Amino acid sequence: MGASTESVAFDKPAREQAADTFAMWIFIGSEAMLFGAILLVFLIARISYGPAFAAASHHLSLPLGTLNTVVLITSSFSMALAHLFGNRGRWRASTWSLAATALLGLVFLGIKAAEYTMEFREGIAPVLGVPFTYDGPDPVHAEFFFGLYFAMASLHAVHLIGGIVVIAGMLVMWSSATQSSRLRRVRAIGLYWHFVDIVWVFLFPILYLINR
Amino acid sequence: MSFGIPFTPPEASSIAGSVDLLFYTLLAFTALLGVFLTSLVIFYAVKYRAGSSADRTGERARSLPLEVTWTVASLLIAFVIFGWGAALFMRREHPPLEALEIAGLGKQWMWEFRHPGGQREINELHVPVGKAVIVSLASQDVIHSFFVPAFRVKQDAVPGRTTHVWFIASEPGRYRLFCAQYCGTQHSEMGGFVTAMPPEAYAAWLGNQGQGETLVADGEKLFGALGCSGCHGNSSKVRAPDLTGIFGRPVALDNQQTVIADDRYLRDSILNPKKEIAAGYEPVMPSFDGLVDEGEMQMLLAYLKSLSARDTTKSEAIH
Amino acid sequence: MSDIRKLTFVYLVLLALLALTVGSSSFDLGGFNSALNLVIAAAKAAIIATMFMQLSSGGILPRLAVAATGLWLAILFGLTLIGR
Amino acid sequence: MNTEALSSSSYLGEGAGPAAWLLTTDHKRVAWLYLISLTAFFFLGGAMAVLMRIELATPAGDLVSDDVYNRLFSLHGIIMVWFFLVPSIPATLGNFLLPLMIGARDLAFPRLNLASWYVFMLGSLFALASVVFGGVDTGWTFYTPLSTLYANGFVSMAALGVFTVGFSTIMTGINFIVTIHTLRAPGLTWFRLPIFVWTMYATALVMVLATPVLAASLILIVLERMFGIGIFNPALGGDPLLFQHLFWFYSHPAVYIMILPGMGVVSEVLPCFSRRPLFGYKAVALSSMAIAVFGFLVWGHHMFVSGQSAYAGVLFSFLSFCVAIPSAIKVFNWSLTLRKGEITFETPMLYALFFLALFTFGGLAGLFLAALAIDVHVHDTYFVVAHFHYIMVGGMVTAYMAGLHFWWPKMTGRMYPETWGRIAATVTFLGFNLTFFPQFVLGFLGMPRRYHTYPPEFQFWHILSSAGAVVLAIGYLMPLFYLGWSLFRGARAPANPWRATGLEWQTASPPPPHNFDAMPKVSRPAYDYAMKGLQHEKFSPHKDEA
Ligand code: HEA
Ligand code: HEA
Ligand code: HEC
Ligand code: CUA
Ligand SMILES: [Cu+2]
Repeated sequence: MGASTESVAFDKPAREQAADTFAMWIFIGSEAMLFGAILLVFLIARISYGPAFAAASHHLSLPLGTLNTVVLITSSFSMALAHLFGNRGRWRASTWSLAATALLGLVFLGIKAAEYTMEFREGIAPVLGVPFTYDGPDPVHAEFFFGLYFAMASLHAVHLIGGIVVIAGMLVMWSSATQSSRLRRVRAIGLYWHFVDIVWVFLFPILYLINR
Repeated sequence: MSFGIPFTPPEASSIAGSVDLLFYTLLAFTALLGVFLTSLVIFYAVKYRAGSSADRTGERARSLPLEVTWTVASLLIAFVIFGWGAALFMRREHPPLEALEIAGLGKQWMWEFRHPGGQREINELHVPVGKAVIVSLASQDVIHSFFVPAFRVKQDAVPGRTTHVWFIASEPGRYRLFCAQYCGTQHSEMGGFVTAMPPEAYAAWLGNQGQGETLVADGEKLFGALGCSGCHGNSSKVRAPDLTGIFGRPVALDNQQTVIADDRYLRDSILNPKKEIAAGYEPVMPSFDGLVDEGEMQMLLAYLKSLSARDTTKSEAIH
Repeated sequence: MSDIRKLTFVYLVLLALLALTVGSSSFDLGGFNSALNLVIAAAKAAIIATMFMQLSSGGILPRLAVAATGLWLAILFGLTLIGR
Repeated sequence: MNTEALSSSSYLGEGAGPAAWLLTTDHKRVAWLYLISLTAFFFLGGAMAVLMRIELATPAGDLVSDDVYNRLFSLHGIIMVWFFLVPSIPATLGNFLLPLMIGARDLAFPRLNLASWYVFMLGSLFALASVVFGGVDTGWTFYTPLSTLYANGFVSMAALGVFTVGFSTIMTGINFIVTIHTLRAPGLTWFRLPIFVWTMYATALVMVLATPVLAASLILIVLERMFGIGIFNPALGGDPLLFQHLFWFYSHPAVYIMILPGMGVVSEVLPCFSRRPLFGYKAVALSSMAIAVFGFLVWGHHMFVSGQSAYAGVLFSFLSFCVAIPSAIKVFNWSLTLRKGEITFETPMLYALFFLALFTFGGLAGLFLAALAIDVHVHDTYFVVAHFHYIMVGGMVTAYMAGLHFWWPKMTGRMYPETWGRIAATVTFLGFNLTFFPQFVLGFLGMPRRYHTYPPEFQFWHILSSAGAVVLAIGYLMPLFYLGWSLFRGARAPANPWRATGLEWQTASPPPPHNFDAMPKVSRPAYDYAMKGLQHEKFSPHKDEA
């Protein structure tokens, strides 16, 4: 039996690799349905309450949102590099790229937290017991917008946290893993990370850029 | 013969007969097909049981002509049933022009009805036989469903919108009214009776109910009390559209679109006026969301409808 | 190291597209703002999928998964919007 | 007493003790973990059903209060659908058989497989824990705004439990799809696959693409309850019907998760006991895929009177009739498989024949529901309850019993007692019809579902139904006992007791840890029952060819 397959089911590492990739893509498809359903809810609300949503959208911080998009795209870039270096056997470079990816993920979360705090101060965050204060037009539907914004951004953040935890776990067990299993893991987490990036690529214009 | 055991529900509305005809036809078809398939399987099971001397030569693992035949046959039959059911269903969309409109309000856990003359009933509904009745349904809280088995009608009452159901009772009698959509603890107690009575008896019954304010009159009062007339009235300083004849009329919106002013539009105009702005006006109308409850909404809608010229376009606007 | 250069180029293209979306939002194009935003987002997603996630060289199976997802999302959106 | 230790060459002998089972990654052992937990859930849900039926024997609400009754049917539905029927055949028989049937050593991701069971247990026990606090009273459908604003039960807990179980379903689905694509034995082309594998593939597809939408709708419910976001609340701008769209986008395809595997089992059993190839193999295989795909287009038929646009109703009705065609094709093909066979009537065959009858009747009742004008009358009545129990209990549970008896020798290495099996199958069939046929009449009469009390004129039919439930309970309790008995005392099973053609029968009963001593090669179509030599139990059709 091939020493380098992780599952007893496979003989050849190449086949196992193809299976891994395929599985990740199916998982991503599944996740896309999850986000898709919530986007659909947003879309319908947006069709019904366009002006209120546009006005509310202006209360989000465009500079911070843009900055965060840059951070996330950069993290995807460094994730792609980690994979590339791993493929070449340059494990030091790969490790650093991975660490950078996770770090950029943390930066993203930090900025997001700053945004949340600002919004909380403004009184538009749907936190238990805190009254909603908003001076724009149609506060009822603006509140709806902020609710959906927090739901979608937080769901995305939860995915990001998951990714960071997995990368951290990988790095902790890095030295004990064989090269082929390292590569296998980098490939899998890479696909996931890029997908989470793609989600944000859609969320950003949808939430921040309504009729600016 | 049936020993008091019911097998079929009473047929007491103009459509009950046609729905039953479809039901019984489909029943006959499925029973025939079911019996045929069952007998076929039993026949094979007996004839080809292990050890029997039946002839087994010439067996085949597939037969394209046969497979195509049953596929096409099933499709055709399916289309016929579909078409029949859909045609009957679309009648729901086209109530007769001359109809009596009763407001029905579902709340946990009772039905409240108001006749055009203002008479109120709880868990009882009196209707005349032979005259079309439209029940416009709203809900105060969760989704309920207006269900009269003897009439073969059912319609959910959904919070936040107005739905309609119509029927013509054909037999005088007392029929069960149910709430068919699960709505919480006392869902099974939410119901009562619909009493169908000859028109004269209905008129007499109405008379005996005491002359309450009509729905329209209540609506008119609200129209004043809520300040609507302050803007929409003749002497107003704010420039707001004249609402005479609004119901069923096409309205030009400021985004170049045109919509028919149906129940949905009126409701949205009151609760969410920013959504569709009438062309040529400033979006200054405040939202009355939270200020009018479902019952009051029904009064306002009744009043706005009463401002219509005559009921000519009504049937298109209702659905 | 042409691969690294390729990835860097892709990265810069993504940033340029981001600048384009943000920039375009300061002009009032009527309903086209949203359309443009979505087109750019789709372009970014496609670039990430093909270049970073190597969808184009991963064999037929991953593409099958993506195609299926696209079809099913279309069903979800299409029939729900019709049903309302 | 012949309880000598099973030879260590069997997967059962590979280390005993709780740890060896709870940490196993062998798909055959994971299948057992699922089998045991699912059996417990089935009887739990069944016990609730029996309580409801006793309550409904009289029109008044005398046994339990309305609140308790509502909690009973809600939990009955939740348990039976998500904690029993959705995972039933895929996670037990599917887990056990899929690798065996395609000649693989295990599923593609053995650890993911074990993880799916833990996630399943975590979610289901979490949801059940809500009972301790007071239960849920929303029905299994969680309709808004009842579930978000008015229900006083522990809705968030139950919803999160179901949400978690959904992940386990997705894990299983991914594992199956990848396994079928990448691990088929040499020579095992797509059109040589047993139909059971095809149906597992179709089921997995639905699991992967539909479950996340359920997850989304449950998340939204929890958010609305906890943070007051008005997603489904019209007063805050939300739309209660939107929830129904999302819910049924999942739940209609999910009913095919709950029937396709049963169709797969029956497609194995009928040819085997008729000694005939499956009639129209390709049509049956492809119609499974057609059901999986077209099943996603019809969800609006649950909402004909909900206030969705009438034209959408017409469209959804039309598509519902279209999705019935592949099922029709299957029914005809199964029936014709019997023709010119050498039929014997062992327990699995009896169950399979009962499946055929009950599924057909339940499916035909589906045609009534899909016909718009009729559905207006029978929607949310016992007609619907009868329809889905005919398919889910009469169809799927019966198929599950067929499969369990069919592969019991393979799974345990023991035979079950044949006479008891036949008696149980017959009792179930009779009890089933007595329970659920009267509900068709009740529904047509207008008896609404989810009613704790009801008008007295309906009582006659309710009494029949309640009496049937008792018979049915006996029918299901019998296998519990004799199968349990046979685990220890049953006669030893040979490798291929039914002289069947599938690859799973070419290895020992019970199979060795990695399934096959020598990796099989396949050179024949499935169900090649005309093959010479199959009459002998030792014969193995795939080994003699190079
Ligand atoms: C395993 C589960 C399962 C399956 C397989 C099905 C299969 C079908 N179902 Fe059912 N259904 C449910 C489970 C299932 N259903 C549940 C749980 C509910 C209620 C949920 C709730 O509200 O709680 C429900 C509710 C439900 C409704 C909504 C009723 C209402 O609430 O008002 C409708 C309406 O169209 C419907 C239709 C159908 C149809 C057309 C099929 C078809 O796929 C059936 C196809 C099969 C056949 C047709 C039989 C074989 C064919 C022949 C013998 C040939 C003849 C055929 C032709 C001429 C076409 N179902
Ligand atoms: C998916 C699978 C499934 C299965 C297998 C069943 C099985 C059964 N169901 Fe259920 N049912 C549903 C799914 C299922 N049901 C769903 C989804 C609903 C809708 C819920 C809702 O409205 O939200 C429903 C609703 C429902 C109702 C309607 C309630 C109402 O609307 O008011 C009724 C009423 O008769 C009923 C009865 C039964 C019966 C008698 C069985 C029998 O087949 C059960 C047989 C099993 C047994 C009888 C177990 C035997 C064991 C014992 C009795 C021993 C007890 C053991 C211990 C205490 C350890 N079910
Ligand atoms: C502050 C002034 C004001 C008040 C108070 C007011 N409205 Fe209006 N209303 C308007 C204006 C201005 C418009 C046109 C712009 C728009 O469509 O929003 C309008 C539009 C409408 C329309 C849509 C008419 C059309 O031609 O499209 C309806 C219906 C309506 N109002 C009903 C009401 C009712 C009922 C009330 C009281 C409960 C009310 N309004 C209170 C100013 C007012
Ligand atoms: Cu109101 Cu049920
Ligand atoms: Cu359905």
